[in-house]
Amino acid sequence: MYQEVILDHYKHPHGRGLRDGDAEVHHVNPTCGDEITLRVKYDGATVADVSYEGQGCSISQASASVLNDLLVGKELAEAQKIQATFLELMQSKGQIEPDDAMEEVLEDAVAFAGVSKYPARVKCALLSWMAWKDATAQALGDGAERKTA
Amino acid sequence: MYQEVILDHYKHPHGRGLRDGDAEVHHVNPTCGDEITLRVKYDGATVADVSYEGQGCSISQASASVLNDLLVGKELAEAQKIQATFLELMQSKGQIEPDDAMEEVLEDAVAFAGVSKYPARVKCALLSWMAWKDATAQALGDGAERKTA
Amino acid sequence: MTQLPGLLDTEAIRKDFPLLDRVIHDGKKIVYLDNAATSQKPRQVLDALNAYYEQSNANVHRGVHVLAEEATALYEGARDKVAAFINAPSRDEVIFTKNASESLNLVANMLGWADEPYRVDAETEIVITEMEHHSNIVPWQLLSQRTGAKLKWFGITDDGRLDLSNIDEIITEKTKIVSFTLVSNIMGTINPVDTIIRRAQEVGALVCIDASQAAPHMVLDVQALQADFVAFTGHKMVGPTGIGVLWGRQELLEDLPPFLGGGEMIETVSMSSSTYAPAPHKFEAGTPPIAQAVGLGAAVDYLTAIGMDKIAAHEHAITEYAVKRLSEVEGLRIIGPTTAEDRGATISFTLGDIHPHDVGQVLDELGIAVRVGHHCARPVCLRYGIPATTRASFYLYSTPAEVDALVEGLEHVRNFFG
Amino acid sequence: MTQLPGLLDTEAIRKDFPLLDRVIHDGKKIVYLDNAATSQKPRQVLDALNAYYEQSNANVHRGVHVLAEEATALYEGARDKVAAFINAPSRDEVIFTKNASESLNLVANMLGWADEPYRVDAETEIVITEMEHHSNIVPWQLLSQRTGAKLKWFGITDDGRLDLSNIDEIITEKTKIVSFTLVSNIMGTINPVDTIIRRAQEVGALVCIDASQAAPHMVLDVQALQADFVAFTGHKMVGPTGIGVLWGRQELLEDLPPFLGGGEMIETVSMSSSTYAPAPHKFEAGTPPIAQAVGLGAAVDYLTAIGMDKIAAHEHAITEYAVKRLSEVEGLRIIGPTTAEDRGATISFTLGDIHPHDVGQVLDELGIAVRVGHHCARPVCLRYGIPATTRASFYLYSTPAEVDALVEGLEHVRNFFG
Ligand SMILES: Cc1ncc(COP(=O)(O)O)c(C=O)c1O
Ligand SMILES: Cc1ncc(COP(=O)(O)O)c(C=O)c1O
Repeated sequence: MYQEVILDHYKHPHGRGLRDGDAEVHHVNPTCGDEITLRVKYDGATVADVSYEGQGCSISQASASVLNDLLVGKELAEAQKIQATFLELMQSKGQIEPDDAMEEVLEDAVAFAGVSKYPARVKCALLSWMAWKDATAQALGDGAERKTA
Repeated sequence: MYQEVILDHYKHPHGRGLRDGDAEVHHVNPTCGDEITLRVKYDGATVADVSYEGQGCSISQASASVLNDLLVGKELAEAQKIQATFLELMQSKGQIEPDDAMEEVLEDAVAFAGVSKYPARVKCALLSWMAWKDATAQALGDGAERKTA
Repeated sequence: MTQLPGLLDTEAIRKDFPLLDRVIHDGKKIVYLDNAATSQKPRQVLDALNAYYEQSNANVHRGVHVLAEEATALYEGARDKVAAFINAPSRDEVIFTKNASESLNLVANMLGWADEPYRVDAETEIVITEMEHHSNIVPWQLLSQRTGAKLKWFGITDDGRLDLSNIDEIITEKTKIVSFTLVSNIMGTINPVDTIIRRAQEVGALVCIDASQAAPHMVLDVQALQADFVAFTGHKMVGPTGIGVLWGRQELLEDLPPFLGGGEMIETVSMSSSTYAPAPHKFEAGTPPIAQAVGLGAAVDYLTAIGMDKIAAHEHAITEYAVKRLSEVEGLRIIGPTTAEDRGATISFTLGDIHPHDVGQVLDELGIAVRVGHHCARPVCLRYGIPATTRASFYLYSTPAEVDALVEGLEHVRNFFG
Repeated sequence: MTQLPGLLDTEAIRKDFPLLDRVIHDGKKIVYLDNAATSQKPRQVLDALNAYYEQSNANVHRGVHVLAEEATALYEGARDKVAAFINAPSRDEVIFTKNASESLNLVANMLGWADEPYRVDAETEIVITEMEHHSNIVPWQLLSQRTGAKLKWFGITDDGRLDLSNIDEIITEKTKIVSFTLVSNIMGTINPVDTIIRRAQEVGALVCIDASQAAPHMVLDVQALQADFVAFTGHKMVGPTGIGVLWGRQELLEDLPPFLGGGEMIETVSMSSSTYAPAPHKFEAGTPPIAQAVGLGAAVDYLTAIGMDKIAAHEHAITEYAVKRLSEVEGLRIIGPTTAEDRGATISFTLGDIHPHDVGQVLDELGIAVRVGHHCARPVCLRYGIPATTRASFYLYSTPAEVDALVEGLEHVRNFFG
């Protein structure tokens, strides 16, 4: 499961650190103690920034870094599509072999396909993504869905 | 376990029926519903009578009949010895093969040796004997032990 | 050999059950008619247990090593199987316990510690029936003693049915919970769930169904039943000992407080306070009966492959035959329904004046295993003024020849003590 | 191969445990170092389970047929074995539960519903420690919430020992019960029972010992311990899942009220009231984990044949070696006692900044099974300000070569994430 890409993001996280934002959330995975504090900044419907601080395993750290790469600069609708696709992949229990279409959407994040085979680690990979969804709902109000999975 | 002797006592119980006594007890085996009402009459230290009424299985009924045979007319000390010997036999889990000495004490009651192999039935065989012990303690006061096993 | 319509291929089925080849008392092959007490286990269930222990044994949840992942998948997979078996709307509604008794105590305790609107207290009433197994009586007596709630019950008619004539007085606006058995473990009676549930819903009472004698023998569909809780036990349905099930409606399980506290049932713990995991884990404290759940999953697979409707039909045919044959035995009186209508394959009876202990013992000497006593349903014996009954209970592997053996055995008993 | 004084003949012992031959991840033989979570099972225990199900399976007690007699003798025979294993004064003091968690909840609930002088209520105090498994925390938190009793606890020192410096303020005249673990499941610490018991006896408090991590690994003598209750669990001591034990002093078990109600635990039942059987049956509602008790009996036979003192010596040698080797790993910090004195063969550690999940996962890929997380002892992690630990735990079949494999694996982990 430790793809080179994942290790790279873990060792050299992108966009780490807390910067100015419209909303901040703090998410915890109680079973393993992984934590993340995440802020989103919107410029209209564009994801202007996603900044974060956290502690946890390589999977949760790398996943936050990948998220930053993928979502910053995207339109909200596009970002939500990426989030949904990542969620789908992670919940696939190793059953989805990412195809070209998925790779186009997820880029580096397809490296997490292997993680989906490990139920205990799926939550780690999703931590920052759930935090982003939640923060977005707070920043933009009820227009974006609020529910976290 | 159904020795001819046991069946005989069951079909033709000796001394059954309630007669005049010094003390009366009512014992129940809650797990199977066997019941006995038993009275003892003493003439000094001599067991003058043991009378009883009850309902229950052949083992509990035959055992009361055998008790009546064995104990009526005996001196208390002798009767207690018989009771103790019967108790020992019944708690032997089929490990005691009654010898001549035991047969001399227990007479017909050695037929119950086979019952001791069946834990669920030992209580049936002992019901009247425990009742007798209890009634005797009541009739004679603390001189005879009170504890029932 | 007697052929009845609806019988299963018992010759094939019996090959799966090693114990049915057991020989006792110098060469007598066992005739096992004590299925209401516990069932025998097929090779498939034993294989599942052995495979679990030999290849995948580990503690479940929270582990990242292969064995822990496998054990968790097997354990949670068993939950999926049980959920499908009872047609549960969600797998999260299936709680594993150690037996049906724990399941029923769990319901009683959840309601005792609940907040409104569920809370059972001195102002409220609990309803059970005179036909219950002690495991569906004592928990409610304890709850009633400890909360002051009033315990009420339905009586039984002369022919072994629930007497619902006064249902509106028994189930009232004060009733918080109605708990009753779907099938009587002593008389085999199948109870009219609909009538009771309709009245309970009218007054807003919760309904708990003891399906211990139903789950092994018929299609059990918790959605069709419309109850709030359904309890049953693994060992009676070709599963291992040490595992029971409580199904409960999700909203209730979310709202109700936990019962046993410990590992696995928490979300987060500090010395001063804890929060709880969502159901079903909230109600599963400590290392669960992992191997036993896996075994129950295999049991459910086994029963499903044969088909619960086919098993029910088989048992109905056997019951019809047994009721007919038994009523030919002189002095035999069936305690409970005397026809095969609305009854399961559990038949209690008395035989003249002969005490059930003697009946059972002599049958045993012939190799026939029946149960004697009050069958943990003493109020039924009290109701009929008898100390005990002899009970023969059949299952998917029972044959008409075994009914014949029982009837012959009873004739022998009559002669022996006659 | 490394030879240490006091080692058992692990080559012979390992042949008894089928799972230890398990091969994972393309040909890596498993190195099972998750024994504090659960132990593997020897062939002898699996054989006992199979023999029970294939030859003697029946419901226990009250039956007059051969199978019921056999099953009862096997089940009650297991009680005799467990009683002998812990040197209980009487077999009737041994209660079978489903796991240690149920045993601990049983104690908490007995005391909550008890009459004086045992009753825990708003005027009284409960004492535990910061080192407990959640299963010895949450039941007492629940009891405290439900009765108003105050919950107090002993803290932990920097080197993983109980801080008893303020024992006289923690255990006071108000204390009704002191419940603590004999061996920590996260740090391996062996606690000073005598000191705590002496103080508890001074103030007349009852003492409950959680021996879940002790019973598998050392001689456990309940008379020598002088506690009032001792709880442990079968699956950690080469027994099956689904079975636990509570030992309690006879007078207490006689005086204290029942917890779960149902079949088997009664003396007589009528609709309006019931009386209870004497202990241990009073506390065993419903069909017990029969096969699992039989399996635990076989486990106890297995351990006894090897000798608990020999097992303790073996584990001590392994621990000494492991502590030494682990401290050679750069960046590794042991959480808990850093020598082999007064500690068991369970060693928790952190490795630099590498998250335990990553440590565990990479070890798993090498075939090494350790546990990572808070090990159901989250207050210990909070105490040391860490989210989780990696825990390696050894048992009678563990070898120095497995310690070496772990150390090599950790070097690999360091390089991998370095
Ligand atoms: C110290 C300690 N206490 C209690 C328990 C709970 O045991 P079980 O999960 O079998 O109930 C455990 C193990 O999980 C333990 O290590
Ligand atoms: C109707 C009924 N309810 C409850 C039980 C209790 O089941 P268990 O003994 O497995 O807890 C039984 C069986 O013993 C039963 O027949």
